[in-house]
Amino acid sequence: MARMTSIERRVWAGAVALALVAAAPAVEAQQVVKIAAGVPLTGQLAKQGQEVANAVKLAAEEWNKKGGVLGKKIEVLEADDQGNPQVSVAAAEKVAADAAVLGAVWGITSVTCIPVSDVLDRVNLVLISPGCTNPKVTDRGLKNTNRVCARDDAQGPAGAIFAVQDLKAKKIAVFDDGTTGPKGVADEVEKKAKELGAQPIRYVIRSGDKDFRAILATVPKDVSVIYASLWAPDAALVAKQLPDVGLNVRMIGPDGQFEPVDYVQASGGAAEGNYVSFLVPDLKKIAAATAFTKAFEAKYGPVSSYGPLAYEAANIILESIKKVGKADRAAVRDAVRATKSYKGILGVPISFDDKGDVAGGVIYFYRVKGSGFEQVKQITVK
Amino acid sequence: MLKLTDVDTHYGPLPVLKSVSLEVRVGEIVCLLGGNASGKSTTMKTILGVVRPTAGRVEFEGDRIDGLATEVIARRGISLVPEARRIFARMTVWENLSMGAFTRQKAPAGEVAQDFERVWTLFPRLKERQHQLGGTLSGGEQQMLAIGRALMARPRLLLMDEPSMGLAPVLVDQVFDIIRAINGQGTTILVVEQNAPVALSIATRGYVLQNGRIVIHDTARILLATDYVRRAYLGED
Amino acid sequence: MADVLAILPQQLVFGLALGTVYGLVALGYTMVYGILFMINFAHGEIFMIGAYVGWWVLALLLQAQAGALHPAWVLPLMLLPAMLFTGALGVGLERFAYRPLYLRGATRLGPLISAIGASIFLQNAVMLTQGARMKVYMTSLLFPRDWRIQIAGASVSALVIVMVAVAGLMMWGLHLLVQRTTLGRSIRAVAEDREMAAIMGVNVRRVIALTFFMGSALGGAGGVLVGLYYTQIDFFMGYSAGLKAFTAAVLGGIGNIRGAMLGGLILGLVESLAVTFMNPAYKDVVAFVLLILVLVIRPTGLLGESVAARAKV
Amino acid sequence: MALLETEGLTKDFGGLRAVQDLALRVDEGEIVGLIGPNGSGKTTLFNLITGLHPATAGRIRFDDGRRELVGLAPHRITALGIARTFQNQRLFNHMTVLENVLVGLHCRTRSGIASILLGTRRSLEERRRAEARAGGLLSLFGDRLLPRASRPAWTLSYANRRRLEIARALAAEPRLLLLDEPAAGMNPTETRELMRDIKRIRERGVTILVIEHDMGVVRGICDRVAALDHGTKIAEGSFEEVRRSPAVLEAYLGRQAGRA
Amino acid sequence: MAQPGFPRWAAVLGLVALVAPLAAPNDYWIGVMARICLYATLALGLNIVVGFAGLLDLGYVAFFGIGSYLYTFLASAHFGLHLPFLVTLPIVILLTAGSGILIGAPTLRLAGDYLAIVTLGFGEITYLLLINLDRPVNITGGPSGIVGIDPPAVAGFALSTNTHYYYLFLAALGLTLLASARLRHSRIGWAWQAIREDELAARAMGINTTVAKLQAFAIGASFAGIGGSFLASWQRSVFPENFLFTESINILAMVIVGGMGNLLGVVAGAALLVSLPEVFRDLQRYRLLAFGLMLMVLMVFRPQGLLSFERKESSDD
Repeated sequence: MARMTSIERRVWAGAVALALVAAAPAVEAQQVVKIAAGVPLTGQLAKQGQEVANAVKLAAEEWNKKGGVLGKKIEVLEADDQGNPQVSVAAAEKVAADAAVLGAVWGITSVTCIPVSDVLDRVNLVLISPGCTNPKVTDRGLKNTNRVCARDDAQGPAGAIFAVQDLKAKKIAVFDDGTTGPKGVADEVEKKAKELGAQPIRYVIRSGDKDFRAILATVPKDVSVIYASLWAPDAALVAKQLPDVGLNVRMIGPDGQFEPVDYVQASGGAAEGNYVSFLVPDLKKIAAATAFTKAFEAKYGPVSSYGPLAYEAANIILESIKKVGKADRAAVRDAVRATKSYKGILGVPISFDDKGDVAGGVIYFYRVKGSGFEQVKQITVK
Repeated sequence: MLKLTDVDTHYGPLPVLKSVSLEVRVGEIVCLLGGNASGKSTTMKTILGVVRPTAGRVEFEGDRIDGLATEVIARRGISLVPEARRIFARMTVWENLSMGAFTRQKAPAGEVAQDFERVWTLFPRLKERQHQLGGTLSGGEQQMLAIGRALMARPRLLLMDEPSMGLAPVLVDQVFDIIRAINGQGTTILVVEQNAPVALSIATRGYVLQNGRIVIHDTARILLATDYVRRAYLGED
Repeated sequence: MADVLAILPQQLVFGLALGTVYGLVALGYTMVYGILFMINFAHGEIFMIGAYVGWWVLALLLQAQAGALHPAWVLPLMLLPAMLFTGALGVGLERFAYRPLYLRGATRLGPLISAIGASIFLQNAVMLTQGARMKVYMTSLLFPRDWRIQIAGASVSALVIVMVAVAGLMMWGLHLLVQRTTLGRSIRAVAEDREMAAIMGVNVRRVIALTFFMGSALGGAGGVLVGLYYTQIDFFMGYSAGLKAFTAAVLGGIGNIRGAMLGGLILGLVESLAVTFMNPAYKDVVAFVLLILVLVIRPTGLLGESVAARAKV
Repeated sequence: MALLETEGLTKDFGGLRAVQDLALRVDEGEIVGLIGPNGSGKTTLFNLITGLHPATAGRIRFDDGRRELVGLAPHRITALGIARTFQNQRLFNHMTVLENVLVGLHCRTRSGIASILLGTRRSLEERRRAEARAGGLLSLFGDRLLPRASRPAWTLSYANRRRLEIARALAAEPRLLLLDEPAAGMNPTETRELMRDIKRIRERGVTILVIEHDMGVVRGICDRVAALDHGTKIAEGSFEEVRRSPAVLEAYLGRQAGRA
Repeated sequence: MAQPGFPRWAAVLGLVALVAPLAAPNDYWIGVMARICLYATLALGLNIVVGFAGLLDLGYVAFFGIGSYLYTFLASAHFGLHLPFLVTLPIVILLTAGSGILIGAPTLRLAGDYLAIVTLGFGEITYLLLINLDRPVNITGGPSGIVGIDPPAVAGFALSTNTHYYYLFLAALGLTLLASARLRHSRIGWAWQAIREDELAARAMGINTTVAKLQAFAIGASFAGIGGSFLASWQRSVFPENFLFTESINILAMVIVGGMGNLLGVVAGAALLVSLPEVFRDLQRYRLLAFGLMLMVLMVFRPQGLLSFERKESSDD
C-alpha cells in the first residue's frame, strides 16, 4: 500500500505540474497586435522558412517605425512548423489561441498549409501563403486562405508552353523531387506538354540526395529541354552535373529557383542561360522592391524568391487590419480577401479572386544571366 | 604475495562471496576447490578487479589492489587463464599470444620474442597453427593457447580457472604437468579446479569453497588424506 | 536496351563513386557498433560537420590567396582539421552522451535515444551557427572540369579518382591498423571480449574512445570528400547520408569493417543500376528491398558474424 | 515402459562431435542420473531432447516409441510433456517469480487474443486457475518461493533460482522432467531439501532425468545412472556399479586414479 | 507489479484526465493534451512490440501511415466512400493488424539490430509507396496527400472542437491502456516478456515464438491503426510527410524515455515528448536544439527511463 501512495503522490505532482505549465501563458492584456509567421524554422526547409519569417519581421518593423497599427505595436510570432503536417497543426493551434494574433503569413509547403488553414479557419484567422502552390490549398473554398504565389496549375502549364512554343522542345525531361510543390508543378507540365504535342519523360530524384548523375545519365541525349521542378539547391546540382553525363540542354524551373545565391551562384556558372518562371515581373526595376531588398540584405543577408512574397503578404494583412480599424479576426479575414489592386513591391497590383488566389494568372519568365536574372517573356494562363 | 581478507562480493543484490580470506605465498601452487556456482570464478574476478568487493581487502605484494581498474591490476603482474578459455576466437594464435604480452610493449624486443619461443617450446602445436584463427582450434589447443597467452605477460601470479574442464584425461595430465613446469620456472599459481585429486596432487595448499565461504583450508596432502575429495566427487562415505 | 547498355559503364563509375562515399561513412557506424553494439545515430551529423570544417578551410585558403590552389596540398589541409575536429567530437559524444549510459548498464536502447538527441542537437547547432542556407564547395577551383579521362566508354573525372583513391587509402590504412598493430589488436580484443581484454591489461575505456575517434574522423573525411564531390553542403545532409551509410553497414554485416566497404559499394551500385533499369522513383525502394532480402536470407548481413545473438534489446 | 529412448544420437558442432552415437533409455517413473565431467555432452543431450538443437543423426523416441522427437519444434516437444531446467539459470529475470511459472503454463492454457482483450469470463477464469496453479507450484518449495511471488526473479538467491526453474518447468505438466545441475550452488541443507523435493515430484508421477555433479545427490535420488565422457556413454547401471567402473574413475580422476 | 484490477492511482489519473480540459487555459493546450493521448496510444502499440516482446522496431510509422491512409480511403471524398466512423474504425484496425503480420513475417529470424534495420526499411518503403502510388492509378494522392477527410461522427454527433477530439482520444487511450494491461497479465503477454528476456528459454518453455511475435506485431500495428484513423480525421488531411522515419524515432523515444514495458511510463514518455517541444515553442529557432539536448540529458540521468520496469528491491537473503 505504501508504494501505491507514493505512485499516487507522483501522479498528483505530475498533474499539478502540467496544470502549472498549461496555465503559464495566461491571457495577457492585448497591448500588441501580432502577426504570425508560420514556417519551418528548423529542419530541411529551414532556410526558406527563416527567410519568410525574416521578411515578415522586416515588414512589422517598418510599420512599427510608423507607429504600428490600431495604435499598438506589432509583434511577429514565429511558429515553427518544421515543414511537417503534425507539427504545423500544433503550431497553428498555438497561434489560433493567441487572441492578439490577427493574421498569419503561413507556409512554404502545402502539406503544412492545408491542415493549418483548417485550424485557422475555425477561429476566422486569415492566412496568406507565400509559397504553397498546390491547387488544393485554395480549391477547398476556405474563406481565410489566400496566397501570393502562383498555383501549380498556372506555373506548370506556363512552363510547358514556354518550352514547346518558345524553345521549340519536342522531347522534355521533367524532373521533380517527390514532394508536394515540385511534383504538382511537374504533373501540370507533363499534362500541358502532351496537349501541345510534345513528349514529356518523367524523372524523380530524392530530395536530400546530392548525386544525381546516375539518373541524369539515363536521360536520352535528344531531349531538347529539361523542366526541373526542383528547389534551387537541387536545381543547381542538376545544372552542375549535366556536363558530367554529356548533356548540354537548357533547364526551365519554377519560382523556387528564383534564387540568385542558391541557384545561380551555387551552380558556379552552369545555370547560365537557364530559365526560371516567377509570379512577378523584374523586381530590380521596381523602386519599392529595391528598398526592400536593401533593407533585407542589410539585416538578414541575400534575398531570394520567398522574401518579397512574404513581405508583400505581411503588408497586405497589416493594411487590411488598418482598414478594418479594430481587432476583429473575421473582419480582417474578409478585408484581406477583398484586397483589390494592392500596390506593394511586386510590381503587379495584387487582387485576390474569390478562392484567394492572385487574380490575373500572369507568369513571368527569366533567363539566368551572370549572377542574376533577366526577364524574357510573360505568359498568361487562364 | 596475494592476500584476501574478509572479502564480500555481490552480484547485484546477491551475495556471492562471504567473508573469504585466503593467502598465496611466493612460489606456491594453491588450489581452490569447489563445485559449480560455489564462488570460485567470482574469487578470480574479484582479485582481478572485474567485480568490486563490497567489503574486505585484496592485497598483492603488500599493496592494496581492490578498487584498482582491471588493467592496472593486470600490469602489476597478475594474469589469468579463464574458465572456458575465452580466447579471442576471431584473432589468430599469434595475435592471441601477442595480446597476452600487451602489458609488455616497452619490454626489449628480444624479450617478447624469447617468450614466444618459450610458448612454442611448451606447445609445439600452437607454433604449427600460429596463423590460424583461435576459434578454429580444438578444445585442447584452445586451452594451451589460453595458458600460453597468460604466460606471455610474464606474470608473477598466475590465476587458472578450471584448466582441466572439458579436456580428455590424457590432456588433463599434460596440462597439469605444464602447470608444474611453469611453477618450477618461478611463477606463483592459484588454480581453481573441480578435478580435485589432480589439482591437489601438484598443489602446496588448498582451500575448499562452498556457497561463497571457505569451509576448509589445509595443505594439499592433508586435504587429499581427509578424503574430502572422494566424498564430494564420488559420494563415498 | 542498346541505350541502356551504352550508359552502363558510366553508371558503374557513378555507382562506384557513390558507394565509396557510403562505405567511408558506414565505417564509423560499424566500428562503434563492433565495439559497443550501439547504433551511433549521431554519426551522420559528424559526417556533416566534417564537411563544414573542410568548407571553412577551403574558404579561408581562397580568402588568403585566390588561385594557385593545387589539390595535392589543399586536400590534406582540408582533411586533417576535419578529421581531428570530428574525431574529437566523437570522443566528446562518447564521453558525455554514451559512456554514462553504458557504464550504468542501461538497456541497449538508452544510448540509441541519447544518440538521437545528440543528432538533433548537432544538426540544429550547425544550423544556428552556420546558417540554414547551404554552402557551396568551390570544387571547380581545385579540380577543373576538364581533368577527366575516358575509360571503357565512361568519363571519369579526376575528382572521382582522387576520391576513390583517398577513401580506398583510408580504408586500407584502417584495415592495416586494425589487423596489424597493437592498437588494432586491442580494439578487436575489446570488441570480442571486453573483460578478457582488460585482464590482458588493455585500458578498455581508452580503446573505446579511440575507436570513436577513428570512426568519427573517417566520417569527417567522408564529409570533406562528399562536399567536394557534391559541391553543396547543408546542416541537414547528415540525415539521408547517415541513413544510407547505416543501411550499407548493416548490408555488409554490421561490426565488420570489410562488410562496411562492401555494403557501401553494393548500395551505391544498386542505386545507380536501379535508376538505369527502373523507374527512378523506386530507386530507394529497390535498395531497401535488396537489404531486406539479403537479411532474410543471411540474417547477419553479407560478411557478418553472428554477433546479433548478443544484441538483445 | 520406455518413456524416452535415444538411438544412435549424434550431434556435431562444426568439427566437434559433442554427442556420439548415444543410446539412452529412461523408463516411466524412474529418476535417472546423468554424470560426467564438464564438457562431456550432458547439456547438449538435453538440448537435443528438447529440440533446441537439431540432431545431426539418430532418433529420440518418446512415450514408448509412439512419438519421434527429432525434427519437432521445441514448443511441440514441451506440449508432448517434456520440460527442463537450465544449468546456467535462464530465468526471465525482469518478470516476477509468479510470472515465471505462468510462462511455464503457456502450453497448458488456451485463451486467445480476442478473449483476453474482451476479458471474457472464460479467459478470466483460466487466468485465475493458472495463477492458482502457479501459486500451488511455488508452494511445492514451502515458504521458499511463495512469499516472494511478486518479486522480480533476479532478486532471488541462488538456491531459490534453482527452485524457481524447477517450478517453472513443472508448470508445463511434463511427464519427463530434465534437471540440469539442480544442486549447483546449494549448501548441504538446501541440497538435502532439494533431494526431498525431487523425490516428491517423482511421486506426482513425473519421470526425471537429472544431470548432477554432486554425487551425494546422485546416489541419494537416482534409480539408475549413466555416465558420459566426450559425448559417449561410458557406463550405465546402479550408482554403485557406475562409480566403480574404471572408465568413470579415469574420466573423473585422471589416468592414474583410473588404473588404481 | 500491480496485479490487474483497478489500482487506485489509475482512478486518480483517469479523473485528472477527465477534468483536465477545464484547467486548460485555451484550445491550444487542449489540442496538446489530445495529441498526448493520440501519441500515447501509438507509443503503447510500439511498447507491445519493443517493450513487451523486445523486438526493436524502427519502422513503426509504417503502421501509423497505413492506418491513416486506410481510414482516408474509407471515409473521404478520395474514393467517394464515406463509411461511418464506427464502421471504418474496426475495419482499419483489422487491416492494420494484418499489415503487422505481413511486415512481421519476414523479420522473424532476425535478431536485435538486424530486425531494427529491416523494420526501418519497411518504414521507408511505405513512405516511398505513399509518395509514388498516385500513378499509374491514383491511390495515395502522391506527395500532396488527400484532403477532405470526414470528421468522426458517432450517433449523428460530428466531432469538431479540440475538446471533442480530446475525449475521443482519451477514451481510446483508456481502452488501449486497458488492452495493454490485460495483455500484459495474460498468457500471451507473459509469452512476449519471456521472449524478450530469453528467447531460447521461452522456446524451451513451450512457447511458439513465431506465433507470439506475429501476435505482438499485429496488436502493436492495430494500435497504430487507431492512431492513424484519429490523425487522419483530426487533421482532415493526410500526407506522406506525416509518416517520416523521424516519427518512428519520436514514438520509440516516448517508449524508452518513459520506461520500456511500463504502461504508465510509456504514457508519461508520450506526455513529456509531446509537450516538451510545445513548451520549447517560444524558443523558436532554438526549439529543436533544446529538445535534442533534453533527450540526451534525460537519458544520461535516467538511463532506464522515467518509470522503468526494473525496480531496485532488496534480495531475499
